[in-house]
Amino acid sequence: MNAAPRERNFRDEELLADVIERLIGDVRHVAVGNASPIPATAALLVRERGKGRPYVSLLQSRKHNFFTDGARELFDCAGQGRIDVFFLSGGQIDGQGNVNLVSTGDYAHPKVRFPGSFGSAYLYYVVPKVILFRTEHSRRTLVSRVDFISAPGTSQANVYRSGGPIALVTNRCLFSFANGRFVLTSVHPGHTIDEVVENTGFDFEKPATVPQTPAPSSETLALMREIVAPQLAEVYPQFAMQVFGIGPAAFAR
Amino acid sequence: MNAAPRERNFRDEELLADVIERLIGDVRHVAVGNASPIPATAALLVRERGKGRPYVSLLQSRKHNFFTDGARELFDCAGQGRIDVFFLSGGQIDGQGNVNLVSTGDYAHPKVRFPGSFGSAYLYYVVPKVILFRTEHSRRTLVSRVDFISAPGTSQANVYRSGGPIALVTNRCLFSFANGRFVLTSVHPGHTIDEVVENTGFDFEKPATVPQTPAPSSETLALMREIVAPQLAEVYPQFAMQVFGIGPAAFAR
Amino acid sequence: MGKVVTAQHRAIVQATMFQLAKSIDDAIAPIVDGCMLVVPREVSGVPMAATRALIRRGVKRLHLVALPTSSMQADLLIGTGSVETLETSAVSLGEFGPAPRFAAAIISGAIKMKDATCPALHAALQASEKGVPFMPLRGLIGSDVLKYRNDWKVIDSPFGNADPIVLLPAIKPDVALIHAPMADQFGNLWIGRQRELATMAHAADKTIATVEKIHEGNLLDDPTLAAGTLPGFYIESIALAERGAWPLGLPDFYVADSDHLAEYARMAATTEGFADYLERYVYERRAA
Amino acid sequence: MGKVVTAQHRAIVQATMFQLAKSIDDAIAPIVDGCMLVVPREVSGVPMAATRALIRRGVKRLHLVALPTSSMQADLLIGTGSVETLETSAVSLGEFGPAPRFAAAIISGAIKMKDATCPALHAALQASEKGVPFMPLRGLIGSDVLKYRNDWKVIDSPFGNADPIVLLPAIKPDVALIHAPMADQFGNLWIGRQRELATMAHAADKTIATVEKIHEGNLLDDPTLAAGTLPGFYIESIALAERGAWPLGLPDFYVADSDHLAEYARMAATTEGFADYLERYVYERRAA
Repeated sequence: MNAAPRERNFRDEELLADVIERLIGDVRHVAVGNASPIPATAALLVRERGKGRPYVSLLQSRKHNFFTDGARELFDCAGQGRIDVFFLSGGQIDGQGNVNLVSTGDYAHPKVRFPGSFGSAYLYYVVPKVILFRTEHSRRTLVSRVDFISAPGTSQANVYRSGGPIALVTNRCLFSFANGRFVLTSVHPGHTIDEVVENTGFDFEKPATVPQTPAPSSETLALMREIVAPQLAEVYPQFAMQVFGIGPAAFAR
Repeated sequence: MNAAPRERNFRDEELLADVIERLIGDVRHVAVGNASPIPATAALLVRERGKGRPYVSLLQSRKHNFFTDGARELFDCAGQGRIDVFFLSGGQIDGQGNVNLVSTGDYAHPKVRFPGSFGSAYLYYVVPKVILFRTEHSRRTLVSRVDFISAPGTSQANVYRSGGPIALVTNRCLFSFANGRFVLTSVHPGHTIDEVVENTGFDFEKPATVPQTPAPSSETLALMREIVAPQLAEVYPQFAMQVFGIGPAAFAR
Repeated sequence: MGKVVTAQHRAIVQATMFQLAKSIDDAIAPIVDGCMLVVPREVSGVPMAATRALIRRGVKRLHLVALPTSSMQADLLIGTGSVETLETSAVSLGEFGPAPRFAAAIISGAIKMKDATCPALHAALQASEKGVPFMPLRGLIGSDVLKYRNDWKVIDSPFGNADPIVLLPAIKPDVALIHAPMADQFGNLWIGRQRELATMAHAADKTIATVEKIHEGNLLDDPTLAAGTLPGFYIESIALAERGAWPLGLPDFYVADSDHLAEYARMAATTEGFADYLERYVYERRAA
Repeated sequence: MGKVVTAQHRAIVQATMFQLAKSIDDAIAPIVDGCMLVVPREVSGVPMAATRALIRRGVKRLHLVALPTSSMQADLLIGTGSVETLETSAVSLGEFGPAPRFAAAIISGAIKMKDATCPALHAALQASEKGVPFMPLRGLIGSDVLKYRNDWKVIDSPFGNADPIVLLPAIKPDVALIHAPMADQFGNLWIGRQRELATMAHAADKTIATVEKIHEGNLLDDPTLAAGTLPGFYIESIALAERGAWPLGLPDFYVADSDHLAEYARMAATTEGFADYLERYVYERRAA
């Protein structure tokens, strides 16, 4: 990969997609949920580079969706071990990797209600690489302890679990997840370690030196903008327009 | 129904189909297995009279088969309570209504091996009206105790069971089944009670008077021969030819 | 007696077995107050016209099961006070934001919420499809979704060694309400890839459908169409409803009306705005 | 770097992702001695050409699962000594009589038989499809099918009151071998209504298919065809095999060769006749 130019010639979303692309690695099938345009960008980027590998299933797409057995097939497929990578966000995420997609406050009398757990209480257990992402990195979202565990970051040894979180990508940094804890892995250009500490509600491991997240290469940016972005417009029209300036016309491409 | 003519103007298969037609009654869905041309005749006859009701699913047919969810749908459908009538035969049938489709002698070292239990170990429990039929009425087939219970005639009170046998139709007579026992209900024209007793390996109830099975009416015979038989030719070509003289040409009808 | 029905006549009598409903209102009559109603997710053919008809009729106390999630349909039914219990994995307007009436009803305690997770709902419907009292499912253990569902049980798998697994009780809806591209006059319904609609129909006691159009001939006669067809013996009633999913889309046929959904999100954000929305788009039958 | 892949180029690189096998022999290479192989019932597309190729290759010690029954395919594999364990609900030649090699092998004890009942096999495959260790099933209690299956367990349903129910352990085949009307160059397979083929593919580690023809274009692009399509990510290899189900039929495409099946029934009735049959129709590749 070429060195990135020193001046900032990319948008935050492009940086995050580039980070996620590297996390995906060499796999066979990546599934992307409904409200995940940045992970979708990353997955399509991996597929471009892999000459068609991996399968990328964008769950709300028709063109990028290979499922023909109804809405249950994603979950069955994951249960079979055929989904290698999935993405989860959360109203709250805590330092143990627990995610909350339900509500804050007492469950019986909540303060804020989120949409609900979707498939997290299953997929988090059975997809080998679950990548957490949250573009709002704050003490409101990254908390010491979630108010409701939609899906736990780790499980007891005798609980069947073939998957779980491997990383958390935010607008400020990348954490990796191992042994039940987050480790600060890199800080994005324009952000600092102190800022990450200040805005994170949970404790995390901080190595002696924390590198800066590399900027996307010009080749990556070109691929993303010219090849991937038009493919996003079907499922994420607003995102494709705002980030890449791609209007509905590109859809037909 | 008109009285049958005194002279015998029908074949055994037509009599048996007529008997089975009455057993089917007014229902919503009748399913007919692979090797059951006489029950298929009866079911199609009921459908003709019912102006399209009930649904008749001939499992090996394309034209008379409404299932689109694969081979499991019949069983799922029966589990849902949507199959009202099914037919079973058996290498052996005993006086408790147990059927044996597996083997004679010791299971580990059998004397004769039959094809296997098919769906009997499930359907016998969940289809409200299972009609047993066996065109060979002998002490070899109707036995005191089957060597292998593919499916039991009755179950203990706490075993989930919404279905079971209601009758046994043979080439000699009709038995009804109630309270765990067969009752001789009618003897077919040309056969006698003594002959039934002599050729039956199990005990059964014998009312003081046992009527003769009524012969099929001329209207029934006409319907069977002119309307039903051509529909049978797709699935049971040999039967349609032998019993009704219907060749493959009628298939296109 | 010798007079027998001709083959031509046969086709006619078979056709009379199933009757298309005269109206959406007629079709939805079996959805009575207090019943358990299952509806599909937002990309599977949501019967929005039928939903508006239900609201106009004033349906009450529904136990609404959204398989496995819902968007505007659940929000509307909740906002109109039609729902007593909601069982689903999420309600959201997607890129148009949170589902405002859903969130408000949870905060105020106006509905009883049974939070689930998508595969659990699929499995619980499949239990009814298979006529079994429960289905096992991996995951869930350690989740608060399980903690608050005292109708879900954890057993030690008899095939494992200290291997806990969750058993989910079967969900057996009284009615499945769906919208599909087409039906034929025999009551067969073409659902294509949306096979959760088949599971819903198999699991439910009765299935009611609205469709975009009536297919001439029998859908089961063509092997290619038959592969995506739900056979008529699962179907209670069918009514024609062109653009019956509007303002949601019907995949492969028409896309969602984004402008209208944005308008809904804006209006439904307040009680007053929601009342205006109903007046304008539901009770006025403008879109029915 | 500014040089980017064109949209046209994209179509080409995607096409290279899946490679059709050069021959049936190549396609069936993953079916190794001792593996668990699942095959479909006689009306669902039985890969007979591939079965003959397996026999010519001398496959041994198969754990053959016939979902839920079999006819000539199981009989052939048993007669050639390729099967160690057979798990199915019935083997029969239908109107051509009993399956002679099957019956002989049971009587002589040459194979280990795991007698099942149709819905139990479907449910056990669905357990693997859903990634659960077992599936519950009604019926069975009091049947000798259950009595002789010590791998099946009876539990007291935690949702009932002294309500016994059978749990069936998941069947997870190494390979599913099927025959279908068509595939495309992306590895997608059109299976139509034979949805047990989908369950087999979902449950098995690898799926191998033979097909009548290669469809131009992508089967998933057409919503009507897509409804009957098994997506390529389940598929390990595909080989072209015209009339690949012969002498059995392929529903909606061609009927069974009754004369040949009658001949098989007659010849396979004796060991010598069966050997002659193999010589003439299997080893000679006359029909391969």
